[in-house]
Parts: sequence; structure tokens; C-alpha cells
Amino acid sequence: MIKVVFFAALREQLNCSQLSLNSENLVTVADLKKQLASKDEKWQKVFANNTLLSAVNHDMVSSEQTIKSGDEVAFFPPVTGG
Amino acid sequence: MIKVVFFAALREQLNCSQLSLNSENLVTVADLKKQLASKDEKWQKVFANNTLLSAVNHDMVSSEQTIKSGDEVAFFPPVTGG
Amino acid sequence: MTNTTYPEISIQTADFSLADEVALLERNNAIDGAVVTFTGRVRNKNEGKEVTSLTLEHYPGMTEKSLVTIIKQAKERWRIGRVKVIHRVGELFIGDQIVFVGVTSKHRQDAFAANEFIMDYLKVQAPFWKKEACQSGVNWLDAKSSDKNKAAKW
Amino acid sequence: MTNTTYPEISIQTADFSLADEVALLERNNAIDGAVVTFTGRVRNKNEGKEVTSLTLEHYPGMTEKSLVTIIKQAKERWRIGRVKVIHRVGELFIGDQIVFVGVTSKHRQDAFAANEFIMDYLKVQAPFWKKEACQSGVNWLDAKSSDKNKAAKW
Repeated sequence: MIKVVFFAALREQLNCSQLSLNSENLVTVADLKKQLASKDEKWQKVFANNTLLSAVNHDMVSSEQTIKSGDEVAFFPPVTGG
Repeated sequence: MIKVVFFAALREQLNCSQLSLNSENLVTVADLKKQLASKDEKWQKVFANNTLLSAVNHDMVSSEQTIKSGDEVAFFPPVTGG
Repeated sequence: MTNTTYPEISIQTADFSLADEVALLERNNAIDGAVVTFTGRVRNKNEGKEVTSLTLEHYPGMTEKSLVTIIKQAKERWRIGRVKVIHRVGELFIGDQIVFVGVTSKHRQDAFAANEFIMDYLKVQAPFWKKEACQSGVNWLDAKSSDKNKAAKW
Repeated sequence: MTNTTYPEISIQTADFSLADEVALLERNNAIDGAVVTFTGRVRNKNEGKEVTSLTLEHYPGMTEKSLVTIIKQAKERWRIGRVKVIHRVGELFIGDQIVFVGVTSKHRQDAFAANEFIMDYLKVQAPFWKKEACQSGVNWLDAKSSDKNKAAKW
């Protein structure tokens, strides 16, 4: 299983802060994004945004990053702290 | 008359913090330095130091700066505040 | 307020005291002659709009990891002594303190550079998000490309 | 402690409070989101020698004029809000505060740059001199060529 978390505008748009997915057939973050985007039109639209950032186990990563069962994957908009 | 003031190491070396000079025959700061250096061996030695800084009426100046009666001329070592 | 696992950082809802933080940076630290602080506060205007409040969200766990990494990078690049980074989360109002970065060093240049580097990297790497409330409503702030460019210059 | 003729600067023997100075910079100032401070303190060592105290001499009148000019230059170069520069004179001991520079701005980059510029120029243009007391005796400090080079880079 893979834990997926969403933050800020993304969390609100999806109305979802967290979900779990079976990690079968998922090799990379890109695969995970594709699978999430296939849920419905809303998710498709949100994941079409190419400014979205991804993190795996609390490290910022690119979409090519491989993932495995037990990982925590996060998706969020560009950060605006400070 | 020209008021001449000395600071820090320079003041201690000369054992003098302030003096007044007749401004006749003095056109520039360089002239003033030359006249002060001619006082005695100690003054000559101190004014031979080419790192000495000069100010006229509270503005840092070069030795070519012209001076006139009523001016306050200062000589001091490179500054070390902050 | 200090995170006991990571004493150099704190993510907190509570306010902080600049004086207390600087006192901690300076205590028993007579080898460092320079202390540079940055404090970021909620401005009354942002891009022309009157702001009434900001709400800060963050990603617990990743926030700490990213700040610790940024501080580590700063220590590798400059000869600095002590560092403290505080970032508040939750709802904040005009004039409230948002973020504090304090750096000490023997010589001032290192503290200035490391402090600005930490802020620049925090702005583009630490997972915080600001939601702004103004008279026209509530909206998430967009990231600024100028912040991205500024971080890339280091 | 504030000089009434030049409210942005103060040359004083008394200590100052960082918290009070920052509070003044921030009071009724919700347009500026960034506050950068520099505090310089007496270090316990200088070039390998154990220091016991420093005595600061200055040139009254010229000091004020030079600091006012430096602040004016900073305001011409960066978009900054409020500025305060405090420099102590007289005898100071290990850990004592020597100098404070505080700058506010809308955006952080201006406050960082202006603060460091003011310190760099103060170091080479403001007529202050330090006499250092250590176990081997008392001597006037030499100016550092690195300070001259740093100021020349702006």
C-alpha cells in the first residue's frame, strides 16, 4: 500500500487530504499521478496542472521517482511560506 | 585660522588632540600636512605614514582638497568601528 | 517551543520573542561577534489588495526535514555558529510575526549570507502554504517566480 | 538615546535593547513585511589573542554626518522603509553589544542588502576606532583590507 497526502489548494480542490492505494502496477510517481487522474474529471483536471510538486517520504522528487509499498507520497502546489 | 584635530593612535602618538594654525600659505590639505610634519622629528615620522586619512569639515577628503580659514581639518588612522 | 529532536527549528502556532531568541543565540557564545536576524511579518497589503489575515498550512514531518536540510547546507557553505529558524502556522493577522531566522558567526559576512540563503531556500523548498483573506474573499497565494529565481542564484 | 536631529542614528555609551529598537521599527508599520537586524558584539578573541575589553573612540560631528550619508545612499539604492543605526562608544567588555543596524522593507531582499551595505560602509567610512585590551597590553586595532574590499564591491 501507498499512502498519498494532499495539501493546501490541492487538498481543497480534491476535497481529500489523504488516501491509500494498492501499489501494484505503480513504478513511479508519474504512474501514481496517472492513476489518480483517471478517478474522474475533477481529479483529471487537477493532475493536469504541471506546476504540482511531489514528495516521497518527505523529500521533494520528480515524477520519475520510483515508489514502493510503504512510501508516503505527497502532492501539493508550489510552496508559499516565509 | 584653521582648527586641526587628531584621533585615536594618531592623537596618542602626537600627544595632541587639537591645535590651531594660521591658514596663510596653506592652500591644500597636503600643504597643512607638510607644515605639521616640519614641527619636529616625531611629527615628521607620523605624517610620513601614507595610510593616514584626512577630513575637512567632517567629510573625508584627499590631500589635494583645498582649505581655508575657519575650516576644521582632521587627521586619523583608517577607521575600525562596527 | 523548541523541537527537542531538532533544536534549531520550531514550527509553532504560538508567537515568539525576538529578544528571547537572540538571547539564546548569544548565550555563552562569545566567539561569535555577529548576529543577523530576519523577521517576516504579515503585511497589510499584498499585490495591491488589503489583507485581513493569513492562514498558514504546512506538511508536518516534511517541513522539519526540509528546514534541517537547508540549515545543514548553510553550515556547509558558510562559517556560521548558531542558527534558529521559527515558522508559525495557523491564522495570523496584520503585523503578526510569521517567520524568524537568526544566525551568528565570527565575521558578519557569513551570518548575512547564510541568513538570506536560508530564507531564500525556505521560500521555495519548505512545505508551507499561505491562504489570504481579504475583503473580496479567501484565496491561496500563488508562488512567485521571483522567489524561484532568487533561490537559484545561490 | 535617539539623536533628535537625526532620529535614525544614535552614538551612545549606554547599552541598547534589540527588542525595543525592533519594536520602534515595526510600530504602525504594517506596509513592511521584512525586518533585518545586525548586531555586532565584543568577541572574546581577535586574531588568536584573548581580548579583555575594547575602548571605542569616535569623531563627534563627523560620525553623525557619515552615518546619515550612508543611510541616505542605502535609501537611494534600495526600496527600504525604516532604518536605525546605533553605535556605542567608550569601554566595552566581552559579549557587549557594539553596533546595531535595523532595516525594514516590503520585500526581504532590500532589507538584507541595505543592512549589509550600511555595515560595510560604516566599517570603512564612519570615524570610529577600537583600542583592544588583552593580557599582553593595549593596542589600537589595524583596519582590515578585507573590509575595504568588501565595501568596494557594492
